[in-house]
Amino acid sequence: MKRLLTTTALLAMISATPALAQTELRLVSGQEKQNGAVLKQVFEAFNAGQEDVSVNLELDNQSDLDTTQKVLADIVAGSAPDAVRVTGAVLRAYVDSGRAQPLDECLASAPELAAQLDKGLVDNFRVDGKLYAMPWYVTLPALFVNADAFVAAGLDPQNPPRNWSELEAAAARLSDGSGNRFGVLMYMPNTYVYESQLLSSGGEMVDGEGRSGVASKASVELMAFMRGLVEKQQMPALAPSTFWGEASRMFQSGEVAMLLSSSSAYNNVTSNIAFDLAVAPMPARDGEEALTAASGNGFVMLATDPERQKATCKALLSLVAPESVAATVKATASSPINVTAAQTPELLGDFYAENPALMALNGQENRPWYTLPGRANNEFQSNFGDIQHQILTGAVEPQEGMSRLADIMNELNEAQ
Amino acid sequence: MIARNGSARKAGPQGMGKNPMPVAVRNLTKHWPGAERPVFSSLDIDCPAGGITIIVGPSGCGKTTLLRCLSGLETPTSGSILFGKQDVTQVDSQHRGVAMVFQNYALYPTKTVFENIAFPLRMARLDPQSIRTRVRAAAALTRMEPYLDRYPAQLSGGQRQRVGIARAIVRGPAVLLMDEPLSNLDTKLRIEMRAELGALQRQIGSTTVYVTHDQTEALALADHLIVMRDGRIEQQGAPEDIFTSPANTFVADFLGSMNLVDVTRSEDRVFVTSGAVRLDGLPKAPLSPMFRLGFRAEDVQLGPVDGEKATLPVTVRRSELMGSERLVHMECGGLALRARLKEVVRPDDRLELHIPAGALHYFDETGKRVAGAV
Amino acid sequence: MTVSPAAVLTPIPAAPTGMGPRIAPYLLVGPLMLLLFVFAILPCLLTLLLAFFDVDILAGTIRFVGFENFTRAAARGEVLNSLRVTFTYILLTVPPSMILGLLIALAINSLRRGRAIWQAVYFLPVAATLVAMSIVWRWMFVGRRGIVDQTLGQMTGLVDWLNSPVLSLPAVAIVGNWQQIGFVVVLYLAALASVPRHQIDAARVDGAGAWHRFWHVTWPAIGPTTVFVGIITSVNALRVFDTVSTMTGGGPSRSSQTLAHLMWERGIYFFDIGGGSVVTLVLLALAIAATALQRIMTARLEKAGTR
Amino acid sequence: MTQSIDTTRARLVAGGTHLALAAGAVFMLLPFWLMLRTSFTAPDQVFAGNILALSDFSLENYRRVFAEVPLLRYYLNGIFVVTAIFIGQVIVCVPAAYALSRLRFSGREVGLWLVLAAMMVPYHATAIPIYVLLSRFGMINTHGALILPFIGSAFSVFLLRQFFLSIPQSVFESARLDGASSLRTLMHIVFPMARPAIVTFGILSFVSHWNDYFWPSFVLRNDFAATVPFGIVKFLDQELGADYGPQMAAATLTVLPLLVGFLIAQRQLIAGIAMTSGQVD
Repeated sequence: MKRLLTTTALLAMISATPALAQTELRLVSGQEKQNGAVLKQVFEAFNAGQEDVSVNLELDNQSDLDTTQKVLADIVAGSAPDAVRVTGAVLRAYVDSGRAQPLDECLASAPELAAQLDKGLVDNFRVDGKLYAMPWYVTLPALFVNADAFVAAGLDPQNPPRNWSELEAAAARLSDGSGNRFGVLMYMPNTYVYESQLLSSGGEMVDGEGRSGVASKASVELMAFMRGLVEKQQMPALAPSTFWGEASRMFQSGEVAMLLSSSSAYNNVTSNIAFDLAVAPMPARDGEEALTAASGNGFVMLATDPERQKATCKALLSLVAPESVAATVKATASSPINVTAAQTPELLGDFYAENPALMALNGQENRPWYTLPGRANNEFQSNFGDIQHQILTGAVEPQEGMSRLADIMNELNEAQ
Repeated sequence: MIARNGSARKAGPQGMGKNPMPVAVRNLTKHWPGAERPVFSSLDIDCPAGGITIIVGPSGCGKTTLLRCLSGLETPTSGSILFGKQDVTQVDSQHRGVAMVFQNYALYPTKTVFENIAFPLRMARLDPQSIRTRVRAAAALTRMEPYLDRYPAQLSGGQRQRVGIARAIVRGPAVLLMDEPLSNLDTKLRIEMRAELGALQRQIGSTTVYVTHDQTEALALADHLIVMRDGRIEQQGAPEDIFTSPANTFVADFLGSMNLVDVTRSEDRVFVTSGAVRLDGLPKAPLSPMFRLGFRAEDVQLGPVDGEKATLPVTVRRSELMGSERLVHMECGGLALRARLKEVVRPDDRLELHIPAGALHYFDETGKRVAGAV
Repeated sequence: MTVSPAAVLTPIPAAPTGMGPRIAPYLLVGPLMLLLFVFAILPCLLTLLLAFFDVDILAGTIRFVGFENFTRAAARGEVLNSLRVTFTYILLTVPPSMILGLLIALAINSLRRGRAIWQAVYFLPVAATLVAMSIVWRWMFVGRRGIVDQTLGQMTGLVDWLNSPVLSLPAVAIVGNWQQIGFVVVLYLAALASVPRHQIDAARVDGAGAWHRFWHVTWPAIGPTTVFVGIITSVNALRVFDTVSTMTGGGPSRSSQTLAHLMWERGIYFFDIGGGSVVTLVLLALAIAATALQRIMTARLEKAGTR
Repeated sequence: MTQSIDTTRARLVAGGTHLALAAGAVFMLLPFWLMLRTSFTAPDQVFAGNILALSDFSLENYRRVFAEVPLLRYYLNGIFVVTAIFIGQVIVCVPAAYALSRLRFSGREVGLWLVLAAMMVPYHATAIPIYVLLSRFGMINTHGALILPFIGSAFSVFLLRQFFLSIPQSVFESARLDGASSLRTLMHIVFPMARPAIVTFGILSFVSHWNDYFWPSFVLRNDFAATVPFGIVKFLDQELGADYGPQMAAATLTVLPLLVGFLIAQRQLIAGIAMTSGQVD
């Protein structure tokens, strides 16, 4: 008995020893091109600012999905990272599997900081009321406008369209009608823009009972509106697979005059164009208030050991510190999580004063981007992309296509 | 050729420093798994020590497989192989003391002639000095000394086979195996190399087993001749004996293409079976009602013949000049016959052929030689 | 004074051999088999096994579901679609690569000058980085502005390839051909170089026309290469993924989704490991069938080779 | 008279052949021209004007590649990885191919099937299990992860086997009768003879692993062991579209060493594929 006690004491001492030394955390993030530099800057500052935790940031320039794959393999191999950066597209997968560790306590441990955060934006990272990802930034839809093309078409770039009729009218003047120049591109192969439009038309992704709302009247009319633009050669119908490369290319090369995308595309677009750019909030259906889907970018904590969780929490909190948020917003044109940062002149105040358009973007009413639970979201998004493309190219009628999508959505939801 | 080489002539007693041993095969059978028939079965062969044993037969008769069993490259299904008194059936080929010359030379393309010849010595971990001495000796015997630095691709076919032979003899093999070594060479070279090979073998004195499908090569080189067909031995013995008294029509035809005539005896007269042509003479002919008469083209005479003889009436069909004599194709009762004649004959000439009694061979209906008919 | 050469050649005993000839082959193939087992066979078996399970890697749960993955896959119909696409892709790449490759090789072989240059030109794509080249090609196929639409499209009316359910697979196949033709050309050039010159000359003397010379002399001589090329190109076609992924992502609406891509989409993109394993199973069955076919086709050639 | 007609005809035929080959060459080379053209065009001009013509020469893309990508490290990693794979393949595949084609032993047929089947397996199918395995041995993000899975190359074995089958069996039998064990036959006969085939699969192996992106991107976490195609993907963004200029510059820098190498080694490659064993009949 005595021996057992001694042994336990020894063990306790040994296991306590590492806590005295520095805890090294492994954090993983993809999309290096989009936000790697600022992330590195944030954690370098964190590492320099204290001694007991050191963040080892692994960046790669792959899609979040590829990064998730690696994390999955790491989990199988028993070497999961302490935290991984995710977008809304994969957050549910982590949450529903029970891997994502809640961060409410973590946030509560820094009440001063927590008080500075934009409650609405932070809600983007909650599932069933619990915070499952440390918010880093949120992007909202933005209408990118080729100001030169506007001027050439006799339009005012400072007065971009605010609703569908204005959008269509502008698109008609910006298109050459022969399929070489298009007025607008207002969809994505995933539901991000679609959902924003749907919400702004009074529609819902799911109703109160969890049934799909994509076959609703509002949804079908939205699809019919977009298909009309395609038929009139005012909008190109891009295949889902080539969409991402093509959409930017067409806008950058002047083939599309208006691009409805995410504000995070801002820096990429501005660095590769030879014309003047204007930015505006998302146009909504006539007579409706714009309500957009928000794409959140945050860190899921995977660490399970309490000590490591504590260290991870400490590191993740540094993401929402005013200085970090200021740097992030400048690098990604996203919405500021930290209200204090937005109001402090030397952080973001002056920046917004110089870029009022970005400020306007951040003011859009928003809701978290709907994702299917568990592992189903990617399959749903992929089906959405295919069906949307079929509708736009005229292969399928809007009503028929959206009904089929609703069936698929319900089935996937049930299977989870 | 080698006989003209001064140093070679002084080689002295055959197989100097060696003690050649006989090679024997007892009740040997090789049956590929899954094959319908065995390649050969129950073979018994005796190859004289220090001599050349030639196994001859048409392709597919099993002679090459037999040779490969001797080399150890194939394992026989049953039976045993004896080198001298030692049973080597289960001995690995490296330890049998055999060397082999291949039809396609099987030289190492990335090595020089010197290294090709030296290879067996290097494998035996001989010292460099001995290797040089031996390679030079083997090259001298095969007249390849000037080419030691060349690569096989830079040599003619004959030269390549000399390298193959040099490589085979360099280790002083107790048993030398040759698998159609001259088949890939053109006619003139083949005759030349044949002579050389015979002389060379006498000098080195290894017991040699030589496989060929060429009967002239077999007759020219063999100390001991084995004729094979379909996995069976048709006849074995001294080449002269086999040539003069072939055991059956196959051997008779295979070695020196014998004219064969089916003959029917009715009462006191004999006819060519196919054409009812009456034959005169036929000394010592068997008394059976049906038998076969055989004679070689070179034994045919037109002029008067002393002593007992057989006579055949024939019609000339064609005549080919072959230097001092002609190969005449003729017909007798619908049968095609050949004769080597000095006389000039023309197509459609009707002639009487005479064959001396000593040149007549008789076989029974199954093709077996009729005893005592000589 | 001179020692007779024959006298020098006394018998020498063979050196003891280190390794028994019975174990040697196993020692030689052992490392390969071990590596193949660890890095190819075992993972495959594992994947196959998973076709009968519902695996949630994130949650760390695994549940035996019997044939449920199969019935679901059948209900979705995507495997059948991908089979059709894969076979179409094989048809669109194997015969064209082989025929064009042979024609180009014959053309280059018939020249006296400039052979090295043409050889290099046609081999270039083989050495190119496919990731980068797929991007370039995607760009060439881009609707309206791309080179293909501006040239070929103007002439034939076939435009916007990557966006078309009919033309997206041919577009991928064109890149597949572009990438591998150079390799086929080089293989055929090598084979043509070893066709016995005297046989062709003999045929020429016999008055055989170009076609007959090719059919009766050249074609039989390059037979083994044709089998080899057929295998390589078929293997490439069965495995095609990179170009599909970069150029069309299998779309639009799965019209260019090969089995390899479907396997990736199901197993990795949709986190449906069991469903992905079902596709892998189909793909492996195809691979084994192809292997059997090739063994039968080459059995004769090899029998000739072992003797 | 007929002679000169024949010569004229031959010249016409040769001219026509060159013309046809040139037409095909346009198809083969066009993507390379686009790559080069884009890499030398200023980023904001990439989509402007006629994409066939080089409108606006600029080294900006290369400057960015050199600034943002540790190219030297990538090149060294690439050379190291490719060389290690090649050496490993020679050590493992040559003996195995020799045994599988020229030695008789029970299980040979099974071995052959394994090789052929492994050759047909799409390697995306096996990626995750291999990843987990490598991870268990702590090899993720190491050079070993890029090398080990490719040493047992079924394709190399297949190629080498074809080569060995073209060499007469008698050469190997001869070696055996000359007293060489299987191992010494391998060292003294097989390796020297297989050199042309080794060069061939070496080049193919070099090309495919030098250019491979999928596997390195799967098992690497950072630049530590990264190979050259990483430079291309640094400028690729899934959602924002690619930065074509620097991407094409990186692609050019990836392909360039290979092209130069190919032009130098061309003759050897063709000779190797011809599988000439020097054994003339």
